[in-house]
Amino acid sequence: PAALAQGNPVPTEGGDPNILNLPEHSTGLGQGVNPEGSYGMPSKYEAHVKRRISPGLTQTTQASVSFAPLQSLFGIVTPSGLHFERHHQGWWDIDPSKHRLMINGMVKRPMVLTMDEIMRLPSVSRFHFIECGANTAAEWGNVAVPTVQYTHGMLSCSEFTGVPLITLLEMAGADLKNGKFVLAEGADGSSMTRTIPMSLILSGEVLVAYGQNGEMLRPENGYPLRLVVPGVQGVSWVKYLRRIELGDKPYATKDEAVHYIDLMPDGLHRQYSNLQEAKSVITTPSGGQVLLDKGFYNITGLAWSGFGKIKRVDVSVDGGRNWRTARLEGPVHSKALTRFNIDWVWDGKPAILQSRAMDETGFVQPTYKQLRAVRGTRSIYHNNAIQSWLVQENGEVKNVQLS
Amino acid sequence: PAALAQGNPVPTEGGDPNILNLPEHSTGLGQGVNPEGSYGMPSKYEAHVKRRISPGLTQTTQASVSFAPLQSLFGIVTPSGLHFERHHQGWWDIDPSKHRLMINGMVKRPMVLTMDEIMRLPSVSRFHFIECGANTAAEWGNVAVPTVQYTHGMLSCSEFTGVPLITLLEMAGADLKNGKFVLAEGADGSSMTRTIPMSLILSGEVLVAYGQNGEMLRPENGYPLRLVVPGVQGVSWVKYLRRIELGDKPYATKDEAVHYIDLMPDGLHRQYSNLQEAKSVITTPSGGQVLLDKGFYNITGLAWSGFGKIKRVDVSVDGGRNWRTARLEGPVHSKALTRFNIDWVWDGKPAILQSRAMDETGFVQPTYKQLRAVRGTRSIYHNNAIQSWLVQENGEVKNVQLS
Amino acid sequence: AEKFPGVGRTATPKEVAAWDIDVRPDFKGLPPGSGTVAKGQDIWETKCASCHGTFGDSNEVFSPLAGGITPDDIKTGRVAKLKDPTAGRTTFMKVATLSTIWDYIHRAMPWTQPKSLSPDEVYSVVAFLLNLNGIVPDNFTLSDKNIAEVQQRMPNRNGMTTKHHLWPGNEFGGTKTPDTHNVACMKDCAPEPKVASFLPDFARNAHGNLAEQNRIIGPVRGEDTTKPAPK
Amino acid sequence: AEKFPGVGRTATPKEVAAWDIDVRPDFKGLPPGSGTVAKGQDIWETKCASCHGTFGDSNEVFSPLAGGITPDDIKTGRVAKLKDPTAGRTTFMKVATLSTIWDYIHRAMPWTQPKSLSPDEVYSVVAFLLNLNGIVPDNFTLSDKNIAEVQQRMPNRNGMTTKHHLWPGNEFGGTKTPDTHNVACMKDCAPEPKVASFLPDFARNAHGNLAEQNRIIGPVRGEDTTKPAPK
Ligand code: HEC
Ligand code: HEC
Ligand SMILES: [Ca+2]
Ligand SMILES: [Ca+2]
Ligand SMILES: [Ca+2]
Ligand SMILES: [Ca+2]
Ligand SMILES: [Ca+2]
Ligand SMILES: [Ca+2]
Ligand SMILES: [Co+2]
Ligand SMILES: [Co+2]
Repeated sequence: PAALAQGNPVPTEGGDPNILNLPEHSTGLGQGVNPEGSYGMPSKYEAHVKRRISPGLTQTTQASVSFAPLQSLFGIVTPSGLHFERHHQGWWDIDPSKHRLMINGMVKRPMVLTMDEIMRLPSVSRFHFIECGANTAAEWGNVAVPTVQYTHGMLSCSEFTGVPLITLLEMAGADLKNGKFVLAEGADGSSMTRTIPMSLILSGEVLVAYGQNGEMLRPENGYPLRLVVPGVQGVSWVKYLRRIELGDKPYATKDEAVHYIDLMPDGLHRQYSNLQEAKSVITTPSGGQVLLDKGFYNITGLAWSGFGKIKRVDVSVDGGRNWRTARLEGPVHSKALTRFNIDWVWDGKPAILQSRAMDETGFVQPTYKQLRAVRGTRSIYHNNAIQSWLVQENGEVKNVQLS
Repeated sequence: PAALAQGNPVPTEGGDPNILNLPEHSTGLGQGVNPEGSYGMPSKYEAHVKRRISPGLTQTTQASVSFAPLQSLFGIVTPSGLHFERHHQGWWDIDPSKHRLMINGMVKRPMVLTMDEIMRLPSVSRFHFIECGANTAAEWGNVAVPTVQYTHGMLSCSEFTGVPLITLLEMAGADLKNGKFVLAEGADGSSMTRTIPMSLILSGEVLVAYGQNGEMLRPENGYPLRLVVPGVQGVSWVKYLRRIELGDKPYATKDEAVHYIDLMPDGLHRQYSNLQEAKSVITTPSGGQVLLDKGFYNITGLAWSGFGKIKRVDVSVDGGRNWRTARLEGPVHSKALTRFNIDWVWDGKPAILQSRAMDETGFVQPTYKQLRAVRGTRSIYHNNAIQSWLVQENGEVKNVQLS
Repeated sequence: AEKFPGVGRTATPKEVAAWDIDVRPDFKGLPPGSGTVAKGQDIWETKCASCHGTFGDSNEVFSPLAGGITPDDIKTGRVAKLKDPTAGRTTFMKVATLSTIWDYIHRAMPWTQPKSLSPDEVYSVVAFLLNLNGIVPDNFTLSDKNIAEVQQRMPNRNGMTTKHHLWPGNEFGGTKTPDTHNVACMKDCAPEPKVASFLPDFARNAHGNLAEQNRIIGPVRGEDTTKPAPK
Repeated sequence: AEKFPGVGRTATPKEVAAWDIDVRPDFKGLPPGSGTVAKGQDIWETKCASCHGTFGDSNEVFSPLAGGITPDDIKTGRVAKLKDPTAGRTTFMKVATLSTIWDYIHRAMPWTQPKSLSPDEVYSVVAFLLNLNGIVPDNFTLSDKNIAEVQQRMPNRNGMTTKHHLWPGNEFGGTKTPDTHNVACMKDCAPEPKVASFLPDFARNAHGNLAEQNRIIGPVRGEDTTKPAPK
């Protein structure tokens, strides 16, 4: 659009000064390898790519959230320095040599393990998404926030390394016949507790993890130990994990009896609603961005499902009337973010962009209309509706909902 | 071994004080979400996990290398802050809005693109390893360095996002019939140049990449643009990429005519030796580490091949007499690091640990004896021999070579 | 033979006692003890009211704990106000299980000094909160002996359902099918789209300048929300 | 129709000239010009010798550029000393293509001021280096006209082979099979292993304290190399 200059004008002096006048980095000696003890950081030109707090969302910073800048990320890995944060009683940098894990409850032999010991056990490394159950919560009723960082940014994906929880339960002689529920408990002030589904433990999917993207978990994400519960909302991925208890009944902890319960139109709350259903969002172009010009664009975004692998993602540029199937970056991992890309030539006219995920169960991401027809607009959690971005004639992209 | 105290002693006071006396993080309020503009960092307890310079290896820091701490990494992703560095004329933090890419040579229409334009094109995201051709060079003749950081640390693996180079060549109307070689050129002081194999360009594997592990490339790794040449030694992954030229003859650039050539016993040098053959290394336990105790350990390591996917990794604990097949973490990506794990109970006696990779072509990683029989000990590059770690009775692990 | 020799040891009873503090809906894990509404009020005023308000109704540090409950709710075990789309939702309007409140206050409150309350103090302050919400009388003493009876008066005790698709496994006998059944239609699927909701112009800059929330290069920029939208 | 409308533009001739500086082995890309050994020596002493030594033999900033070449090498085009396992390897012992030297000095040297030399200066300093290595006489003038002849005197011009397995594609007609043919034997594969090489005790701390190069937790620790190995 006229509003913005072209990024690559035809040069007036017979050439782009950025080419004709060699930059100092082509005519000088650069910096040396980083000195011992340094840890590499992003370019100074990337200062805009940061986690952000949504103004007015929470009253404290310790029971709060910072959102990942999805609009600026590539691929499926979330850099750990940009991983979304969600704390219920603040975060800590815990001395790992003093951290302990206890296994108790319906086990033959209650146990205590050090980090040294946990890290000696057979480990696995897997890519999984983590999404807060309250991701996209602000949008249940109406458009409330402008960008994908605020609409969908309680979402990240990492390679996690750890020990399958089932290994530890078996070590302790767990009564897997009568033990039907596991309590996971953190070591932070809230000593966060959640009831963990046994089926995911038995399948070997639930991990007691210490590694994230090749290094240890970050303090904000539970260093030195957290539970990884693939497909399940983030609150179950207990951070600073200190205890695992096997029991025969569910625990109804605060964050599964007062929060992370979904209010239905009839006034009933759904309890133990754990899984994140298939969902997707276009990250570029997305709300709050401006297209620089008419012409070709690569529409790109993320899809994920707590029920397994993403099978297909379709994209519409006309508000859901017509759809084309996007390219998925493979191999597609189960319960991990999946990047999709699709070609698009923007003609300068208004366009409404949508993406629609389908997972390996055949489930298709719903429209707002379909979702609200069952769940109303007050259930806070598990909003997986199709997102609409309106590209306006002036190039600006708006977060919109359709009737 | 007696040398080290047990990590988890039976408590004398009827309980571990780290359990009985609740730590302050269980009885206080933690820190708030990170303020706007911060970028998350590892725990302060992870200060030992750093890139390092090998003493005496290079005479300057700008034509030098820092090694990734493989002994402390998990999974396959190398955190970008720990990615190995290799510079020939120092590194720069280049203003991306002024960076340009030129395509010229045997093309109908020489072109200039801005970063904005490159980032509008259809992109792909793929996991690939990058290994310096000189990785493990110090060990061709004899054991020279103590740890896997120094023996194998010019190795990293990231998710790269970018545009297939073939897309750009086609845009420029490349003469793909007569154009047989591509020159890639950087914008740094050395304006690093390398001849890029056309077959990998035609296969769509070579990428003009801007993304690494979800964010932009790090300045040390070529921000804002570098070539990704999967399977090929790192020097071809030209950083600060400014130009692509299509030609009908190879270029014999300094780093393919004076260095990155392999001296054979007969005094001939192999030129244009680009691919990294199948290789693997055990990262834990590895040289310079000490086992804390007898008993169970998870032997873990990395395998990779420039020829495609890793098919299998075998591990020996008796210096290559007997082998067992390790577990591979899947899905296995082509030309990416592949993590392997295998169980081991250490009985306290000396043991020699080895790993042996096999790739999808059926090629099996060679012993030092086999490799030296063909290449001698002076070829510097492409040392992919099987690594031996001697676990001594005192628990210390030594880098050794066998006769 | 052990499967993982050398790894892990048996926890001692003292250790388990120190950490196994959870209290389940059937009150498994509840330590013996008791506390009165009056004592609870004292504790509340010293240790809780600064954040939650004298009547548990403050919205300053966290959403209100008390209010919104009618005597009829206590009878039916369903909080009627939860059907009112305009009503706020307090903690006691939602919670079905008293154990949850006891357990959480014991492990996590006061926020800045979690785990500092004795069991009797927790009984007291829970009694106070029950009283604030009209569930127990002013002179009530809550104890491990009568807590199960009080549970029978929890206003939203019948307000939970597990009839849904979102628990992996059969433990709660949820539903086998999802709530929604969209189909992957590809052509002429929907009528001409109409925008029904968007942010008003005055909120343009409410989340800060979006130009500074996007990379300085790339296929797009962030909107300069310090200025009106370009024509 | 364009495939990617709006993306990219045609490069101007001026732009291509500014960046297309590479010189190929067949001297495609070589700008016209010339330079004498004498002028090269002046440049060398002012701009190069501080790092590479007066005779190109310094090892202080980088490995030696000159030396190790015999008149016979210049005849045969193979540097004999490359067969000597005890000999060091200078740049001119290895390089087969003179274009490489011209191109590299032009684009990258002097190290702190790359691209500051004019073509004539590069011709001069290359002439000087050729003279240092006994390839051209003291009174030689190197130019775009005679450089191909000088190439015929490069001491290691026949010293390269592409008969190997490590170039993807057929452009160089490499070999189809790898150098080594290990087999994945599983049982009783090798004789009792004997350690043939390891670091001597005195080098224990040569790479710093390894205890500080490993995590403070985990299945292992780093060796405390400030102390002798434990018994
Ligand atoms: C310094 C502030 C502060 C003090 C003092 C405090 N609280 Fe809280 N309280 C909070 C915050 C913040 C939360 C929400 C925590 C979260 O997000 O998980 C909370 C949550 C709660 C909840 C759960 C409510 C819900 O709906 O999740 C209860 C019950 C509670 N507090 C009771 C108490 C009691 C009893 C005391 C005193 C003994 C107390 N609080 C003292 C700040 C405080
Ligand atoms: C400030 C130090 C410095 C100065 C001055 C300098 N060089 Fe260099 N030179 C180096 C370094 C360091 C390298 C190796 C760069 C690398 O690793 O890629 C090098 C590499 C070279 C090489 C390639 C050698 C090889 O084997 O790779 C040549 C040829 C060369 N220099 C010539 C020159 C000439 C001619 C000049 C002066 C016009 C010059 N140098 C000035 C430091 C210097
Ligand atoms: Ca959450
Ligand atoms: Ca390299
Ligand atoms: Ca032990
Ligand atoms: Ca318990
Ligand atoms: Ca353009
Ligand atoms: Ca050229
Ligand atoms: Co919450
Ligand atoms: Co080099």
